[in-house]
Amino acid sequence: MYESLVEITGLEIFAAFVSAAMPVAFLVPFVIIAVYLERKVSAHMQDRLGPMRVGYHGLLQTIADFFKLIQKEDIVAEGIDKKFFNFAPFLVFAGSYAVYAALPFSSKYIGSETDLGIFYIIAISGLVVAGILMAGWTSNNKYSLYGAMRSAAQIISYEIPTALVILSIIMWTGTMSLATMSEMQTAYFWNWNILGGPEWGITKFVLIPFLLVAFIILYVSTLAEVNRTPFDMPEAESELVAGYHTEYSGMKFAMFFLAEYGNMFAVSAIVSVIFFGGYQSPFGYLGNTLGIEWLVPFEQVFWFAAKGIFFVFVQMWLRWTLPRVRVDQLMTICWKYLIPYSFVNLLVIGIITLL
Amino acid sequence: MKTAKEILEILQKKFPEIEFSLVEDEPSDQIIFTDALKIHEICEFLRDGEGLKFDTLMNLSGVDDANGEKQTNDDGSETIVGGTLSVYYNLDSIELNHKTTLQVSTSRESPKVESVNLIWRAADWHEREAYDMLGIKFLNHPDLRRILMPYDWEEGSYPLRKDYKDPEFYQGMKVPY
Amino acid sequence: MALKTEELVLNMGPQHPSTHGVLRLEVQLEGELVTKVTPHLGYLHRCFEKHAEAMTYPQVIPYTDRMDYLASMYNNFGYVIGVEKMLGIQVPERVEYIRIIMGELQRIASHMVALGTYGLDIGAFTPFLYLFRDREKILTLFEITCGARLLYNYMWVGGLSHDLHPDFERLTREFISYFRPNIDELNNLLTYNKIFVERTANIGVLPKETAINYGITGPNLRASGLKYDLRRNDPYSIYDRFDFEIPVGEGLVGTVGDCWDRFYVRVLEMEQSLKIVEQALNQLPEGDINEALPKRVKPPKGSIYQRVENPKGELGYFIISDGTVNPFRVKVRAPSFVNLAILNELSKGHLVADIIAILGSLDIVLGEIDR
Amino acid sequence: MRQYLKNTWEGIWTIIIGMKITFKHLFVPSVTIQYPDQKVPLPERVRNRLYVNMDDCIGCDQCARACPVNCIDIETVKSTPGENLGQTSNGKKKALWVTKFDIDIAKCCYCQLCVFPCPTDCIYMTDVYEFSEFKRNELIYNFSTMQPGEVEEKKDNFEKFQAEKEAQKAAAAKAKAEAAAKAKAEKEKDEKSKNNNSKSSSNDVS
Amino acid sequence: MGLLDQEFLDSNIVIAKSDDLLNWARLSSLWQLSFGLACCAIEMMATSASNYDFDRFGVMPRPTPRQADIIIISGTVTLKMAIRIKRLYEQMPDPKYIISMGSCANCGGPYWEHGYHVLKGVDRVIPVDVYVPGCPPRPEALLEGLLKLQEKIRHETLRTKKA
Repeated sequence: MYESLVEITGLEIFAAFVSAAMPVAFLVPFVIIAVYLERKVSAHMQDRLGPMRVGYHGLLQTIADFFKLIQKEDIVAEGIDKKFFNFAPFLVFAGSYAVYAALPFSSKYIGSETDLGIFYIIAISGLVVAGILMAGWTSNNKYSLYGAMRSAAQIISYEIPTALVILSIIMWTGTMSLATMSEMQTAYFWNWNILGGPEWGITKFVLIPFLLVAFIILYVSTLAEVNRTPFDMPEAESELVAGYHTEYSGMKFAMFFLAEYGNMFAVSAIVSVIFFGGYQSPFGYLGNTLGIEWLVPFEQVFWFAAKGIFFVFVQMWLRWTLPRVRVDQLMTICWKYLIPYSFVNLLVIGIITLL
Repeated sequence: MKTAKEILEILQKKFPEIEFSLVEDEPSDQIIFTDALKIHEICEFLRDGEGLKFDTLMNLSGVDDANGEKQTNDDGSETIVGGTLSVYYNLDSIELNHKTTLQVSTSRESPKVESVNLIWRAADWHEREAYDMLGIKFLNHPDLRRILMPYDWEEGSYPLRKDYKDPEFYQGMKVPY
Repeated sequence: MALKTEELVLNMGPQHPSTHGVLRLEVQLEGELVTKVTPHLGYLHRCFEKHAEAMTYPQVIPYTDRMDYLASMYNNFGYVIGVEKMLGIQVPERVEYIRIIMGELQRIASHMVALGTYGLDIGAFTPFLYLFRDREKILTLFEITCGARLLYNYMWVGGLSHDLHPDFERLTREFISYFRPNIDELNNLLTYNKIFVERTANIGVLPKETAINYGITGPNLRASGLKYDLRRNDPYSIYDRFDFEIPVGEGLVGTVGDCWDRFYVRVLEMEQSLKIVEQALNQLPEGDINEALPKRVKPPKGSIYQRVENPKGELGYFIISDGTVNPFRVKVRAPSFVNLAILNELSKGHLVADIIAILGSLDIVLGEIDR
Repeated sequence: MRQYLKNTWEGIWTIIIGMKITFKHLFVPSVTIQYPDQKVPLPERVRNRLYVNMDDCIGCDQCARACPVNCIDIETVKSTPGENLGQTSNGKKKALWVTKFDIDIAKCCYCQLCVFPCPTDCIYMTDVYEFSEFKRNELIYNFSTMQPGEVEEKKDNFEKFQAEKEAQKAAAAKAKAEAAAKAKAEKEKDEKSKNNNSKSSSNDVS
Repeated sequence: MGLLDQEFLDSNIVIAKSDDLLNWARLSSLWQLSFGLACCAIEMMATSASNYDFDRFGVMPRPTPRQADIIIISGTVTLKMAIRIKRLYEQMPDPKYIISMGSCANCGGPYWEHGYHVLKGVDRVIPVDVYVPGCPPRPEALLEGLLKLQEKIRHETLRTKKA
């Protein structure tokens, strides 16, 4: 996208801006829909109805929430370190938004087509930790501090199994670029990594159970990284009031909200890119069969969003089903269960790939 | 199963120097009346004594007997001078499945009763409540503070006494309707 | 060398999502480990005992409703049988049966709230809503009978305010057959869930002896393995006519007397209550409910301690009468008040998150603690 | 090791069971009552806002005495004999002007204790529950149908009547006293005469 | 800086329209401080549970006062608690609303006469927008109170400051 824009306009800065702003056009509507979806999904799982009275079946609910949030008074209490307090939500949002730069929305559009895409994502999501810690520390509130500390510990620990699983996949596919990885699993669902990848042979079938394990580990640990139930320690309502954003009101709180939902989609997208073919359609492209070339990228965006939203839905589903784990159990799950499993998995996948 | 009379006899045999008496009021259960400053040892015996085994304190209630002299103040309110405050202990034995009631009385002006907190931990909050509501001081209680009313509630103002009068304001909030 | 850590005091409540009302806990922490919990009560002290002294005997009943507002029927129950004993009234059979049906339905409703909010404390939102959905059905039963949803003023000294609604029996049977499978669903969704088990098993273990010494009663005591239930051990009303079991904690997934046991005993008790309701409905005699209503409630001089098995534990009324129409003193032995006192003992050495789990498993109601 | 694998398996399995249940509920029709658009009929015994049918009220004050929270405030004025207050629907004769019948609904605890003692069934609980207000004072309901002027009039009437009665009484008392004095006087006279008579009689005898 | 900190002296079509939009947003997204006091809190919970479902109106419980718009005083306010309630109210960002639910919060309810430790009406410490009578009010009554409050918000305007 960036290159083609440069070619067309000849303005590098303009091209950079446009390609950087593109995900916003996706992110904001996504968050609005996702928040609505979350409330509706939870409601229907609980035999309720969810928002009903704002617009048709409450469709405008999130928009009303947004307009309300911008009207709210912005409270900065005494004893708060103002500079960092105000800066933290932006940092958190920046951290979650930066991930979108490396996500391949379609074969034609990727914010920054770097060869180290997945490595970049792991690295940049650390920014969120800094933001959360900043928010918790400057709030001058014990609950915020606890939330932030927990959150930081949690995110950092869960990067390890994530990284290990990703490592095993990288080892097997031989690429760190998300675009290339999506490209490899082209067109039909039996080419997806979860089903052994595009190469036919015995290894494809031998690998499937291990890839399934890898998928579960990756999904669980990304779940923990975005602080969703059962790992929503930092915001555990029943213990820590609202965790690190206890002291935030109005728009700054909305930023956290935006970042949270942005993150949810980002990790779902990563999971779908690594295991479920990213933007690739499971049943071939309508554009190709009909001979309409320009339709293909749009189809790809559709599939990419659909897969992402499906995994977001699973996240919600888990949230409204499960209780919350305790903070030490969270660490136990990570260090005692996920990491050993992912190590073994890494070894096995490595050996099979070698053979 | 032991009746109050039997328990009374055991107690009298064990503590000949302490006075006991039996309060018999229809329709109630019989109540053993005893000395407020000896209640600790009596209760200890009741808990451990053979054939008694009162292993739990069901209830401890402070009561303002309002049997003093009633004086009418200038503003029409009443104050009670003299008389007694009582404490009732409802004991239960889970092991032997019997129960009994003790009563002690103390003077209204300087109410002092021995604490049974060390015998039954259940007494802790009950005693604090009796202190809070009636101002009965429990000797040897480790943590005798107000429990239900605010800690900074007016000193010497105990709501469940029959001559209690509302303060006009508490921290700037009007108390009466 | 041991690391020197600074002690941190965390103040939970009175406005805190999971203190079940307006309880304030002062928690002393070392890192995330709890060293001491000091509950501060009285944020809902509504002066019940003072009101009782100013009212006539029947007028006290609406106030007893408001103590343990999750089990109003049972609060009425304890108070009225206490006063009836003082007056020496024998109520008609039908009244006894209706009281037991109401009391047991109330026990189920109260346990539903206890289990639901416990799930909420642990972080599971959905079981809470399922249980509230079913509780609504019980409230409907109460509502068609006496017209109120939460605070009933249904049991009167010597009788009841209304007879059963003609539809009551049918609807209750429908409810029983509807609710039985839902208990299994609750178990599958929450009770046996691995995360839930991990959160609650071996947490806040309450040994039997400590429980007795602290005066703990009700499901909390039974979860520690002691088969003690006033409906059996000191039968009041007509409980000796029914066949039901007393569930005790067995430590299925952890130690006897842990949070999970306290939770599970309540689940089992709901089943037993359903059984009692069914039996009572089958035996329900006809008759006039207002036969024994006294014209004037004026008990003779004396005192009485009447205790009943409230859903939370032993609810005792110590009533002193001076021979007038107003009670001289009504002291309430509130089960939650006594049960809460153990919190400090149970939560030492646990994590902050465990305090929530322990507090929730004790099933306290602030209206009753503060009165 | 076995425990380790068992834990893993249990964790995954129970989560799957839970997810199955919630997924099933996704398709169960919801139980929600969509309140402003859809209202469930309330049972007939329902206890909500109090209502007083003033046509039937005889001002006997029994409800106010039964009320545990004293939220009913009744003031009555006795009627004078000439006035006709009508009858209640169950045939009781009214004798009091109910000049004030206020219920502070904000204080009411909906216990229904006031309803039972009423001899004419004029106070009862309705099924109206939608009566929230922006101002606290609007929750005090005045049921008395009498206008303030009328109240004054009745009061005056009664006072006048009272005064008249007093006067009559006084007069009667006076009359009585007079009569008594008269009687006494007469008695004395009688006695005197008797004495005289007796004297005379004795005289007679002697 | 909240948007509503500004006042406008004259009214024109822009302000009128934005009034409508902002009022609509405010009234449709009243986030509630999840906080219960006494018996009424149980009915409040029943209102947010499946059968009545507060979420239909966009009411979402928030555990922290900083993110809440509405506080439902659900139950008896004691003197001890009144201080905390005042502080909670002060911690909430403007615009904020209060529903006083039930007799006790309205005026002390059944405890008005002998309640030595009960605040006789929460309006003695914080300004109340809507009084919902009942002891406890039915869930429908609370919803009706919420609708009344929405009606009140609908007629607010940027030109005058909120009381």
